[in-house]
Amino acid sequence: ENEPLLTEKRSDTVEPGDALPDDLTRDELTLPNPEEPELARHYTRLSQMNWSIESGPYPLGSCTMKYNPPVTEDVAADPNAAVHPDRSADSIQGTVGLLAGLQDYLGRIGGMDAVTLQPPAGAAGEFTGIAVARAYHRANGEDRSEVLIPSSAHGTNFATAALAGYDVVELPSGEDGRVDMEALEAAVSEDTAALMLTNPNTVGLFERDIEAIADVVHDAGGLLYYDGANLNALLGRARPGDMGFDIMHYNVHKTFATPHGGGGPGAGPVGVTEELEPYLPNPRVAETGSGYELVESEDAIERVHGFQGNWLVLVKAYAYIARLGDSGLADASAKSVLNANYLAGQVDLAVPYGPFHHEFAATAGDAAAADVAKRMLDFGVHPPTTNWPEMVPEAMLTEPTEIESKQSLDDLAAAFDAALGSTAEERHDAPSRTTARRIDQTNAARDPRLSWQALDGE
Amino acid sequence: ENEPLLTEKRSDTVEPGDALPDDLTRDELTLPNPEEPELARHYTRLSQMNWSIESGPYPLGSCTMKYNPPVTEDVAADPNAAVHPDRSADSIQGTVGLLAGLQDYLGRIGGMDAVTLQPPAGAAGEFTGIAVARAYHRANGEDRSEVLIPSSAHGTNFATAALAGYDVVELPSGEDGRVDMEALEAAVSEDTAALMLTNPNTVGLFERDIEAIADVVHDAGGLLYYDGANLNALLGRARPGDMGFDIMHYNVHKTFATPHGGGGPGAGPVGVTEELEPYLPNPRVAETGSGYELVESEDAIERVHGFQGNWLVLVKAYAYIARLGDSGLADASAKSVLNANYLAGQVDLAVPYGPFHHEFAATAGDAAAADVAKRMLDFGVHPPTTNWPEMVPEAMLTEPTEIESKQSLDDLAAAFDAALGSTAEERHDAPSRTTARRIDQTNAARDPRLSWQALDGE
Amino acid sequence: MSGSPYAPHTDAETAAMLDAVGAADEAELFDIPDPVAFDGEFGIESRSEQALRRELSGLLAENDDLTEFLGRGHYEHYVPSVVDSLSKRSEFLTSYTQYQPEITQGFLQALFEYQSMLVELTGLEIANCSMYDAATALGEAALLADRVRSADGEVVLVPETLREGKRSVLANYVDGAALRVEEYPTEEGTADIDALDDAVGEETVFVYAETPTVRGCIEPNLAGIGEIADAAGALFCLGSDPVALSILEEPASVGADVVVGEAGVLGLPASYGMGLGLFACKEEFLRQVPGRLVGASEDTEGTRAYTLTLQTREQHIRKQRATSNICTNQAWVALRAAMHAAYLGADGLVDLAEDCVTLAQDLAQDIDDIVGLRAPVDDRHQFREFVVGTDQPAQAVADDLEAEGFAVHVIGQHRLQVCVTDANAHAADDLVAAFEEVAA
Amino acid sequence: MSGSPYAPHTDAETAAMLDAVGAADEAELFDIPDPVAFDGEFGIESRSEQALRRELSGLLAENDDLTEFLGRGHYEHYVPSVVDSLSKRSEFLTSYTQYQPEITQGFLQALFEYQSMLVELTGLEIANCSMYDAATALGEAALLADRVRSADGEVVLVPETLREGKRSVLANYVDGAALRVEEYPTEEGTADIDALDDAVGEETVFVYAETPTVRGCIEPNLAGIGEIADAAGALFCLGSDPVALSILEEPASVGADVVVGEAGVLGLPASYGMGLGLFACKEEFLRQVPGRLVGASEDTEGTRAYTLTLQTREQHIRKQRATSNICTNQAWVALRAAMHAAYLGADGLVDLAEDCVTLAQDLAQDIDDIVGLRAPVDDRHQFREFVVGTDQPAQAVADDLEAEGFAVHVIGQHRLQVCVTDANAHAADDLVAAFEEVAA
Repeated sequence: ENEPLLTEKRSDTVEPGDALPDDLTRDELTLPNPEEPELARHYTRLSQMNWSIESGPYPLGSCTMKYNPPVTEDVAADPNAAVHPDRSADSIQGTVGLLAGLQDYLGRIGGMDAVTLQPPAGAAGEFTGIAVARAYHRANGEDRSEVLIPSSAHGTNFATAALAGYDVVELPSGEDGRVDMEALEAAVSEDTAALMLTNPNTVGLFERDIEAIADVVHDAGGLLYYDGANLNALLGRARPGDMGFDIMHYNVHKTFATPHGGGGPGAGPVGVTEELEPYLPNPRVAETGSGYELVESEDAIERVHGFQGNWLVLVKAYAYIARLGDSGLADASAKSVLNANYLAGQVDLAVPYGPFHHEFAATAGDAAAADVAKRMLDFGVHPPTTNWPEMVPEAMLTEPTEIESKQSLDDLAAAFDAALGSTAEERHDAPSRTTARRIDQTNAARDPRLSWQALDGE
Repeated sequence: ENEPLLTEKRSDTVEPGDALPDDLTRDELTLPNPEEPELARHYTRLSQMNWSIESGPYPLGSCTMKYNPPVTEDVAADPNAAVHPDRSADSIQGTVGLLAGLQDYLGRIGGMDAVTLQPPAGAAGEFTGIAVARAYHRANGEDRSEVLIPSSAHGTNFATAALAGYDVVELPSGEDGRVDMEALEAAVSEDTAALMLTNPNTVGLFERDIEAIADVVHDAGGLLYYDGANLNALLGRARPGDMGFDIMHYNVHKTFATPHGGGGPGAGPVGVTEELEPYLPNPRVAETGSGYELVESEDAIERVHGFQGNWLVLVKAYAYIARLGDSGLADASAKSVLNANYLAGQVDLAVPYGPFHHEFAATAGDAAAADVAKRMLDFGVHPPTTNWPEMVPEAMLTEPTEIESKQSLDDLAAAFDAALGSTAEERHDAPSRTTARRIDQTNAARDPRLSWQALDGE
Repeated sequence: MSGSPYAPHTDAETAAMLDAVGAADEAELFDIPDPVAFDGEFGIESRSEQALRRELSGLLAENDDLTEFLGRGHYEHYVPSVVDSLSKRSEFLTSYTQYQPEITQGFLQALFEYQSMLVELTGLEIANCSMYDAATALGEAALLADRVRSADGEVVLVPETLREGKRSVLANYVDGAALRVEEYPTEEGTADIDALDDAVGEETVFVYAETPTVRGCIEPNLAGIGEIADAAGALFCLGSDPVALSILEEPASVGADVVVGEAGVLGLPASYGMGLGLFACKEEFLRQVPGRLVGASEDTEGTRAYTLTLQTREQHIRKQRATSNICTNQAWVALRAAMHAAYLGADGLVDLAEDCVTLAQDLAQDIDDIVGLRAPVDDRHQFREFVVGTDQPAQAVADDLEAEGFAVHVIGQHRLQVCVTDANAHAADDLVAAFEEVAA
Repeated sequence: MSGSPYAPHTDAETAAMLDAVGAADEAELFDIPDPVAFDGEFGIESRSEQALRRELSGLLAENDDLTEFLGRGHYEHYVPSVVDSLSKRSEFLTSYTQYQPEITQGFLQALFEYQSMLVELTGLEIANCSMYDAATALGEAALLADRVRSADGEVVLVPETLREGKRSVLANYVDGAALRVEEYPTEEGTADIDALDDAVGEETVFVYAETPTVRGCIEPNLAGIGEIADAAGALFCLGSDPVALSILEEPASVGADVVVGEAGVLGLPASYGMGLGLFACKEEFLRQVPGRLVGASEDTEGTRAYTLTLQTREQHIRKQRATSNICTNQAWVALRAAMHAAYLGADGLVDLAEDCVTLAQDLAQDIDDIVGLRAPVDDRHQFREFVVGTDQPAQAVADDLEAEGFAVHVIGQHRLQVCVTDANAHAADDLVAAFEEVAA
């Protein structure tokens, strides 16, 4: 049964009092006013209408939906973590010490020389990284205008390059699903500011030619940017810094399992080589003889967050990394790759590209991937990412992550196969066992009703 | 869909290592071994199959299911609250200070001179109180053998009296639903140790003759015991101590809204008059000039808990009382009585006895109360207590408490009426929209399977 | 805030509701004679949520921050975060007894699993949903003996070292049944078997022993105690806890008829003695078990489902003939204990239990190496804790340790007791250093 | 622990799975050329959960326990416990973007309600699900201006007092669009209207003003700023927050085209600058809005349902022609803000906002009464915070206050700034006493 909107329960209209003169104040304010027990019931009901990683498998490709250990919540809830960003570094050595520790950990994990923790999400990390590249080229007196991006890349890469003022040059994938070296060589020029690359790429393939790719880009004076979305596949097995990448971002809410309920918050720290360190945004944390301080660089790019980023997320990322350590991180990668390979072998779906790592892009073949996904909902699992990347027709990009057990993967495979084994009509009418049946997307966009005010009279 | 048992997921069998010689150790141990993500999913699913006060109305008569404010959880989670019971009082002045404060508050609320916080539940409070009465009579050289209890009383009263070694003398109710004075006078004798009374009684009626009742019992040398189950009806309006009660227990998990998930923990502090204070169990908390200390009485009864009772519950009770204060406590009672009266007027059910206070005992008439209750489940509410007290045929003892809004009560009334308006067959087949359909109680008792070990081979 | 923050009535709603019931105000609804009416002035001030939290965190901060090496019946093991986050889900935390099993399958199944784990740990067929704590479970066990033993005896035998809190609760419980508590001698912290044999007689209905004992000693001859009890027709009740039982002899295999103890060693942090009474027994006592029992059954569609069962034993049905007066129990704590046990699994529990042996052994050795101290005093295998002999007066040593930031038990003029688990093991070396400072 | 504690594989399962995929070990599944392979040695030690908590609580305890009177863009209001307990329910906390709306109606509805509350507070028709913080929302607003204004201008005008963090983020965001940030003068902490009028020209595409400003001053002439912007064909962007907007003039009524700001004043405790970017705008910009939008629709049974909509604006579909590169956002913080707002209700929000005025007024008065201090320095109504003039060097006064346990801002040689809300009001008298100690 549906839960009414808060405003359909009880609202109040009040006028401001006399703390301020009338000409500075609004006339009135109308908002819902549930008392606490009703508030609790409202959100409890809403929560029960929401899938989560604690509901069951959540194999959204490229999203790395891992179990979020509650211990990291407890660490972040420490009253001493609740400080204002304008505190002097001297008076919050715990906070800046933790940030210094996380910078250090991330540097080791990525093989990077320096890290900023400021970017509040992966896309913000991309923007930071490309802005660093821009500053680097400008400092060299170069006005490069292009960023190269494989067609299979995340949409954020393209949008980020555009946001930073670059023209996007899209690279077609080779037949093997990887970067086409010839196309790359043809595209690279003195206008190339950077190549943005995901590795393993978005169909899970390791770019085996990475050294050659780096050489091509570097030889043209460009920089190599690593999109950290798929880093969970490589922990302890390979490091972007060792592959020749100059800049990378980390999606700590993916790789390091910080909860990002409903779509965020995340954090997108950026690591760079020593050469690029001066361009990272101010301030950064540095260790001195007597403690930790905030330091600034004259050559730094402008900021990407009003303060120091998503602090509470960073605390949780630190806690996760420290909980796992070397062996835990390497095992996470190993099991995420094993799980993807095992699951792919259990489902009746073709997987055009391989060998893949932590995720695989299956094709639904004659079936509509989106419909298969809707039908999977009826079998009590969350479906994979559908219809992306476009190089795979009716793609079902599946990333089970390391947290699923063999039994869970077998159940998930059964859900895949049951959905595929359904008739096209059953799939088209799916889902039928969910809180809501299939939702009309077309009408939602054609007649946008984006607030309860817009529902008046319905 | 059902959730498998933990043991149906994964179990391990292990043997002890060599920390101890073999003759001191068991051969092996077999237990479920879900890893943390699976553990989280298991209990998340189980929780979603469980009604709670945050799910909706929970009008279980005599249970006082109130909203449990999360702020009291936060207070009790204070790391400083986590201390061992053998700490010296000097070193835990915070803990004993809080207990002293709660003793004081409870004394004021009940009109009692002294309070022990040791009893870990209401029934334990009853046992404490009756043991105090026993000690008092013994100290007076009297060997009284009977405890008088109205037939409408909670089962715990009878069981408690028996546990303390007393013969139970059951008092029939008068036609008006209250204590029958003539029956009382006939029953009282020099064997009377105590009369246990609930006020308002279990059909919500205030015992208007309470002063006369007290006189009759006291004149016979007996003591008057107050069962605090229904104290929520009287906060700020009347106090047991003022009515002539000598001993009372408080159900802090009811009246003071401490969560008692699944059936406990609660706490059942006991208040007594000055005369009886020496008999309260050791130790108690007392304020001295310089702080708080634990004190002992030579005449104290034996203990009712191995340590100091359910500390975490007591912290939450203190927090709840302090949050509400005088006006909040009085309002809680006022609204609980208003809600019961309003709801009774909205449902198509006869209520034989009145004027009632915080709860009313409606009769389902020709319908089976238990079946009406099962049918109510289909309308998304928790039904009332059924078939008790026995003085009302097909009783539906309903206690909405103060936390329900008018809208919520209207919805609840609609569920009552819809269930009553169903056919007998619909009621008999109910519920149909719940996690489980009607459960076979007879077979559960005839063929008890009380562990997963007992399910082997099923 | 002039009323309850948890009563949602607007003034308009209150007015409408009063109108519906035909009352001018709420006071009119109260049928209280004037002489016993109260004016509502408790003198308790209402605090805002924020002020409340500040006030109580300030009050609790008056507890000295000592590292506790305390046990003797209340033990702390590290409780993982996930137990907190799951057990505090409101569907669990704010529910009540499962009077309507069709909408409370979740808690019922969790309690069924809790019972099952105790069945595995004890080897006995029946475990109930919980008693209040180890002491009240012991009291209930003695009363069970009184009900099930045909013998005409009135003596309940316990070790002389039994913790006073338990002895006292037991005495209170058996008073009404006209039983009496007597003690049998101990030696090296465990039962003196010969003396026990002498103490047991025709009048004995119940023999209680613990392993580990209150001094942390593992009882070496449980089977012998069981035989003595059995020969006398007395019920043999064993006290232990789920961590210890993970490696110690299975109670069923040594003849225990009932197992009681503190199950809150799992799931509960240090909580000033709050507990969870473990109660398990042989199947033959099924109809005499105190407390709640969850059983498996089926619903009308034949699907497995759970329900409270055998309620005819209970007070709300059987009244004065009930097997106990217990009603509200420790169900939510049992849920936490089950979660904690499942988190650990068999291997985690066995590891934890073995740590309880080795940590105590190592710490005792370190303390024994200090001049002026001897540990363990008892010639037994120790579990979690042990007795320390001191040349200096024990109270003075303990006071000095407290000044150094440590709490230990004083149990005699020259006797301390020290408890070490995974919860405080990180500070064991610091404790040893403090002992070295103060013991000389 | 030798592997991840969150990878559930037993050795037997791992073996079976490897067998199924035809690999001898996991390493075989990695297609990584040797030259770029890594040996796995980060040098990061794995901690047990317990050790981790002890270590990090120890580390964070190195933060000095100061009572903060700090604001300037990051504000703390007391967040009720119920917001924590509800928002941390795992179904909310551990979910992700609602790609499958049929099983994520709960979060979608909560975000729809969040959007609706901002619509009410701003009077504008559209609010998105969140940006990262106030600064990035400002940057996005300037880029929206660039997209929707046909004018050929390249200047983005902001007050000279704008917090540096915001100015810098804005400059970063507009760099790629070849816009530049210029400042207009202020007077008494708010816009100098005449100077602003002079500063605005044909090249201006965007005028930004705040109320309250970073100095806590309530802008007295918002409508005038709106008119100046409008006359120049520039977009008028107002910066504020949901608490202030509860009583201040409705942005729509003063001509605001876009409202940005920090919505994390609700729902978030002090969190070292972590925020929640408020973004609302007129309906005419609907197809140019950055970020996620939840809309109402119907399912096949005609029941109202919610879904992410107008996704063709977004990066995962529109790529380099998207309205923003944002993907992961602050949805869970928005959930908390919505919960907090609903908890307060209109009356609670208005009360809180009025407290922000009167608390600041009273504290400024008390400080002004101290010899050597003047407050507020600006001749404006203040909200939450105000500037203090000091005879002594401001840094020295602040250092002395820190020694007394208080943190305030130093914003000039003889200028401090002080922020007071419900979260620290209980300590305001103590702060005044400390000022008296140190200001002389």
